[in-house]
Amino acid sequence: QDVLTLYTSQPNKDAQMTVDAFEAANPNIKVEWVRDGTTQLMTKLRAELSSGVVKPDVLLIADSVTMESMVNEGYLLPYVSPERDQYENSLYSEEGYYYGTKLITTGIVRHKQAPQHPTDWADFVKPEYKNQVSMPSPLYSGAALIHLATLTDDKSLGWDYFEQLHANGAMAQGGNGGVLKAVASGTKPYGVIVDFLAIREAAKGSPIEFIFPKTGVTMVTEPVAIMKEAKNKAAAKRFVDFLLSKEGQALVLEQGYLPARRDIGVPEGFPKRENIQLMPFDAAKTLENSEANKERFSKIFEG
Amino acid sequence: MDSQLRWLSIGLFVLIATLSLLPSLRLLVEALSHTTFSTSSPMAEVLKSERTWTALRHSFYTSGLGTLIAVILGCGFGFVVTLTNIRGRAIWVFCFMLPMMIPPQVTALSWLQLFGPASPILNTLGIAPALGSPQPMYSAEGIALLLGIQSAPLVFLALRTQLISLPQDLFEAAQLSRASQFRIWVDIILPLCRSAIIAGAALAFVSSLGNFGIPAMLGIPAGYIVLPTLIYQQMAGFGHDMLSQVAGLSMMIALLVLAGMLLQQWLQQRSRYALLGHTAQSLSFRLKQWRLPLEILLALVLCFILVAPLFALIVSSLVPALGMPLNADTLTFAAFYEMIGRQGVTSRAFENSAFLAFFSALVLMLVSLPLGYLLMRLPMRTRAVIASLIEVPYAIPGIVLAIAFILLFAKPLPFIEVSLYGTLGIIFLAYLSCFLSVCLKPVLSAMSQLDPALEEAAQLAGARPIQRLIDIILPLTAPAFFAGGLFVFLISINELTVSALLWSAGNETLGVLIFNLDESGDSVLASAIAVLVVLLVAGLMSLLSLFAPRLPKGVIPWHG
Amino acid sequence: MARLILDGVEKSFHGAPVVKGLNLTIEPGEFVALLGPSGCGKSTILRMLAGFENVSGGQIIHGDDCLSSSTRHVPTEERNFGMVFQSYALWPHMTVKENVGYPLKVQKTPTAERNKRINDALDIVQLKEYADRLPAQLSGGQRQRVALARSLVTEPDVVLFDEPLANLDRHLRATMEETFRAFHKRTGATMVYVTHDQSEAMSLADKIAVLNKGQLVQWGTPQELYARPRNTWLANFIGRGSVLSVAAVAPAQYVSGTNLHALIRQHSPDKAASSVLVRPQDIHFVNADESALTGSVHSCIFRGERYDIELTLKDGQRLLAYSDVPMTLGSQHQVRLGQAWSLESES
Amino acid sequence: MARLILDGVEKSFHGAPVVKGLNLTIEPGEFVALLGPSGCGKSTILRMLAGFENVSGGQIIHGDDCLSSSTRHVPTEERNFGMVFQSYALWPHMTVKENVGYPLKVQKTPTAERNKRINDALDIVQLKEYADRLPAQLSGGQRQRVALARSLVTEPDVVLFDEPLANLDRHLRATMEETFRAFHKRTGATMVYVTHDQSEAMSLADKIAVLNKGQLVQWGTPQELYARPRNTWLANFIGRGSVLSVAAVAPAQYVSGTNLHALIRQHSPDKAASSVLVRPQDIHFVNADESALTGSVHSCIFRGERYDIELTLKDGQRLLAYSDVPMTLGSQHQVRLGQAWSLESES
Ligand SMILES: Nc1ncnc2c1ncn2[C@@H]1O[C@H](COP(=O)(O)OP(=O)(O)OP(=O)(O)O)[C@@H](O)[C@H]1O
Ligand SMILES: Nc1ncnc2c1ncn2[C@@H]1O[C@H](COP(=O)(O)OP(=O)(O)OP(=O)(O)O)[C@@H](O)[C@H]1O
Ligand SMILES: [Mg+2]
Ligand SMILES: [Mg+2]
Repeated sequence: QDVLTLYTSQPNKDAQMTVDAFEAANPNIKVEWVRDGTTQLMTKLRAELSSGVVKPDVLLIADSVTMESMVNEGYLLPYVSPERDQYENSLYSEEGYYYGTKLITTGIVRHKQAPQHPTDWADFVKPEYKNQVSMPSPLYSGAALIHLATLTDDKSLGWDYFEQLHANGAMAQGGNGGVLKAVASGTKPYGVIVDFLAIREAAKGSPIEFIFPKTGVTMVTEPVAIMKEAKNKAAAKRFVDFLLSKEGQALVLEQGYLPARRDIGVPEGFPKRENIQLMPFDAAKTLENSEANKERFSKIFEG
Repeated sequence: MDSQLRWLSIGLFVLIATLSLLPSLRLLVEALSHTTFSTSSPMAEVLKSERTWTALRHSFYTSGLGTLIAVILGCGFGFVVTLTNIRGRAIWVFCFMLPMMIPPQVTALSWLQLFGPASPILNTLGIAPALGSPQPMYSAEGIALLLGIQSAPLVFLALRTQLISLPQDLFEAAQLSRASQFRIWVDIILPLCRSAIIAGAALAFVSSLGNFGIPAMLGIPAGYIVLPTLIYQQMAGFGHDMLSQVAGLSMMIALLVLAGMLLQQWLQQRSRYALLGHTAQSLSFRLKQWRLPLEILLALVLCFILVAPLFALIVSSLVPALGMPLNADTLTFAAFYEMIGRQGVTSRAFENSAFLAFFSALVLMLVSLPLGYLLMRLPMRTRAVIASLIEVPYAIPGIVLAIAFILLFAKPLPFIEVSLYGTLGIIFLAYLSCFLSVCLKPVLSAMSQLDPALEEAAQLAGARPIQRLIDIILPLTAPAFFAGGLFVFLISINELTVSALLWSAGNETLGVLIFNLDESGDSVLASAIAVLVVLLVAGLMSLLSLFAPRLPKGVIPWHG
Repeated sequence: MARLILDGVEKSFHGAPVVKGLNLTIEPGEFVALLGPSGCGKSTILRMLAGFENVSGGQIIHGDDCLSSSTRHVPTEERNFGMVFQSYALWPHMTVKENVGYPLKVQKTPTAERNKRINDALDIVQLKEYADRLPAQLSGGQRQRVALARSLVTEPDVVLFDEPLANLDRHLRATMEETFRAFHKRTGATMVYVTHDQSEAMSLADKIAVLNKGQLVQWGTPQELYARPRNTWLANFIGRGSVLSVAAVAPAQYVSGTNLHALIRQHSPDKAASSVLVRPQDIHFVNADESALTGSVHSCIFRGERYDIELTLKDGQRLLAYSDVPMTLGSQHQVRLGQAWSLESES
Repeated sequence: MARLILDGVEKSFHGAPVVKGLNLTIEPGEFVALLGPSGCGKSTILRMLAGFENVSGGQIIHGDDCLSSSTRHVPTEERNFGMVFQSYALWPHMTVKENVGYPLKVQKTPTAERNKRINDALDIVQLKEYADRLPAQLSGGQRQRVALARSLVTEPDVVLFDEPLANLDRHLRATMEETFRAFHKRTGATMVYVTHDQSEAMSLADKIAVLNKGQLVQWGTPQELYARPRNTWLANFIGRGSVLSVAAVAPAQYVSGTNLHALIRQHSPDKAASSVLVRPQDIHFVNADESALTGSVHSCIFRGERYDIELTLKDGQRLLAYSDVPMTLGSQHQVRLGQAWSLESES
């Protein structure tokens, strides 16, 4: 039996589901998987690589910027999947180093009892929101960094927006989980958060709701990639194909995420696909500017 | 030198070298790895960056203040509970040990809720702050407060071991001098306990330095960076020399530790005196009219540090989703069913963590006895150096220590070709490395106060070093020794940051389980597990009480 | 200054009685010694007086105040007592000077005055050069002297000494005894002194209480105790001497030498008998003489100024005598007894 | 059994010398006492013998082995020495029985044998009923006895006693002295005994070393020391007596009574003088007599069997005498001196 090693930052349950489905479809492959937060996982991976060991065959990790940096350092194996035609080309790397598997968008969340009803990013700099907004910090979260890069690239928002946010007392949390807690517990009634966290909790009964801003949401794509030194490249390719296949994408839908593939629907609680406005974003450029962006952000928020 | 002693020394030297020195050295190598003489090497970047120095300053401030709070809390509690005729002593002690088990995030959150705009209590009283009003907890002082509460039990236990061995006649002599009770505390008890308090404070300081959870929770929103959060920032970045930078930052922490240890040595140098005799009764103060007020004060403090967070934790484990109010309609045990009934990972994590915690405690207890004994025989200076080296792994953030272990053990071990990586073994080793100082500190401080004549008498009886250790030193320092083991157990049972990088499928720990659940939005499940952990630990602690009559006196802090 | 009364004081540890129904009235300013075998309860009595231990029964009264009873307990720091502990109880973190000066510091004595008194006290115990040492760096006797100095810097109403000179050599003891006398005269404090050295007790005390197994055996002046011990146990305990079994005689009286020899001759195991105490200085070696007693030397021990000679009489009883010259073991000698004191039989 | 040699042993603490160039040769099985004022280094010597302290100079040799020197140090547990500590050093976590039995346990003595020996030892020190107590529940003297019992259960080559009887009453002391003698006879061990009680030292020891400020002053049998002390310091230290300044006389010889009276009369402050030692038992009170000395009573202290009388002579010198009857202070009395010993002046 073949063994495939997967490093993923998917939540436990989802990862288990994915693996189970893949193993069911490929009974001769056994998947050993390691799950952790993106940061921890990347740190672990870097430490392993630094000591000259390549453990994983496949990575299924939060964002494309991270993947870009792996590409730059030559750790990834290009693979042209037959399924890629079904995807918009902004969702994968041209050479086939990585493929986005779902769309995790970042939007607005509010506590149901909060007085205001924000509809767009720009609302948060209004005086009614003073001291009441919470958001993930780009210094600690990759998704938030992409969010920052996207919004600062936007003509109407730009760095001014973040300066005003800070002046308006917006608070940067360590990650999306912190925002969720702050909003749900009412300590900060509004927040910036990834879609599925808020929508899932709301479905369970949490007193919050998710709002897709008018200007558009930013997004990460949880790309999948194969390590150059992978021991089991064949199985790894099968895995990539599986994730990108219709079957794999149906799984994504079932888990409550927006599938990357166009021809699959949207999960419950999401607006129609056409109504979700995606803001444009360039992974390579984001990577290039990441240090500068963080620097600037920390100047504003950490004084 | 006696041959037993020689072998003991060699063995322990090898042990310290592998456990403490090797990871630290590996990090140092990593920190310097890309060093060229240009200004752009990672280490230079770290040193050049203004933020490094800000974080260093902040770390020093929060840890220092946190230590102060821990000392005040731990000592206050220790004195009152150990020395006075307060009622229900066992229960107080028992409760005071538990805050260590509640994840600091929970404590912080529960306070934010208690004093925030949504506070049920304040709302009922009609004095809740307006929505969005600033939260004092999001500040350096807030961080320090929580750090202090977290490490107060460390000070408490270290102090307690000392207090129960103080001979009563020293206080009687002071009473005869007509010293008031207050003067007796200041002039006699405090100085006599100084060595233990310093040891406890050093532990609190070092553990605060390396703490990530609390500054992450309270410091990041306030834009207040400390070294561990700065390190985490580096990790979250995409830089290819991230490891070197992280290692470099950790070396800054190591530097802080060394500075702290120097201070500790300097302080302890002036407070090292063996107690003479040891045969007197141990002491106790009568409180009279102060007893009730004190009991109420203690209860209030416990409400804040234990009851409120525990209550919040329980509430959040009984609702279907985060943020829902708890009432008859929403009350559900679904989370518990889910975690106990369905997820095999839960029981595995419990097994793993219990195994790791138990054996780390056991092994470290076994090690710290001879190690402490040997250290006490070394010249002051050498001892200071070795003690600081042992301290480093505990002080650097767990995640960095884990990096060091990956760097060291990712490849199969040379010669035997066995790979520790991906097994529980590597987590176990990392725990040993990390918590050695935790176990050793109280033991060292207890040993320094032993009357040397007691060991000399055993020498005359013809007992060799190992036998003396077992027959004389061990029973006499047993409370310290068990306190050390208890620390290790309590800290490692829900340890997160080390195991976060080192775990692998099948080798989950409780900390990792809670963290993963929490991070993927299942905070209700996470709370349920946290509640189970507290229950487990409370259960184990009560179980230990059953053995108390068979153990040396004073070994189980919450007994008698 | 006030009278100190122990009224039926009892003490037990875990139910085992250690002090039993002790009645003592100590006049203000009296110097009292407690004598008794090891473990008889002397230290316990001092600890009750100082207030470290509760009484299990009875009461301790000082002047008009009840210090301890089953319902009342005045804490030590309100009693104004001083004490030298058998275990010294020096504070290991303070230098000799600080140890000695602590009671003064607590009483907020001005620094100049304080230093003077510390110096004086250290002078008395001959430890001036050791003022800045820690107790751990002192010899046993030096530690004891620090404890002594500490008890002498203040002026308590009652001073309790628990074997304060046990670790000092004879000359230092003599000096210390002098110091105690001077201190007593100067302050007029009531002193309670525990010692196992009878000659110390005899020379210092106005009155002596002899205890055995927690009970008072006799209470009187040193001369009374030495000359007229009540029973055989006390006769054996106080001073040196031999208790001889002789023919029946009224108790509590002196028996002259001639009568004594007669009583010894009349004594036989099957007749009623009495005990008499013969002090060794009343035994004189004589040349062969009809009426003298014959004994063989059982042991001969050098004691410096003289030899202790233990003689075995014909009927097997032992007799302690002094001699200026050594005597060979087993040799026969004749002795005459000068006088003896007849005892109550031990109750 | 082997000879124990201290060869130029030195010890200093932080540069301050405490024992200086000590030479002693102790024959196998000898019973040696160390005498000296408090703080003179006695305990330090024992601690060096036991191996707890390194020597700063010189060496300690036992038989053919060098135990301690600047380059060598045999650890205590390999020396087979026994010791009674001045501070007892009882293990607080062990009962009396366990404390006493520990040396046997270490030597893996079989349990039955062990219990027997523990019982015997406890019997000797009269602590059988206390076998299961913890040291904290004992009186001072009882603790000391436990320490004694512990040192007597095994059969070490050398036993070191550091004031082993300081806290015991006189009768217990006598019993213990007997025990030491018996133990010594039975085991033939070399014994080194530190005490401040001279009569104890004199009666127990074969040889006595008198120390002062870390230096050996005299080394000889008890009789030698008492009868022929070398210098004035020693004369003052050993035994009781008065050192008188008299007209010049050859040192180290006995001066008869008549000569002595002449020397006293000839003495005047501006002439060369010698010191002589007069023991109190050599002073006799006489009725008025031409040649007798006149003194006025300076102090009169009751000591049980007799009174210590201190007389002031006409030229202001003090003389210690014994009397069976008390004398009023200041009254004039005539005395004759029996003999005296002339001393070297103190170097
Ligand atoms: N650890 C130490 N550091 C410095 N000086 C010390 C130390 N131990 C002892 N001394 C000094 O050494 C001298 C000799 O001490 P030692 O204990 O041998 O005296 P000793 O003859 O036993 O006196 P005692 O009869 O009072 O017990 C003393 O003056 C003492 O102060
Ligand atoms: N804490 C205690 N628990 C039980 N028994 C005790 C305790 N303290 C003392 N004793 C016992 O009480 C008795 C009297 O003790 P105490 O210390 O008063 O004797 P002492 O007369 O001072 O004797 P010594 O001359 O030996 O010091 C002893 O038999 C002792 O064993
Ligand atoms: Mg006593
Ligand atoms: Mg001594």
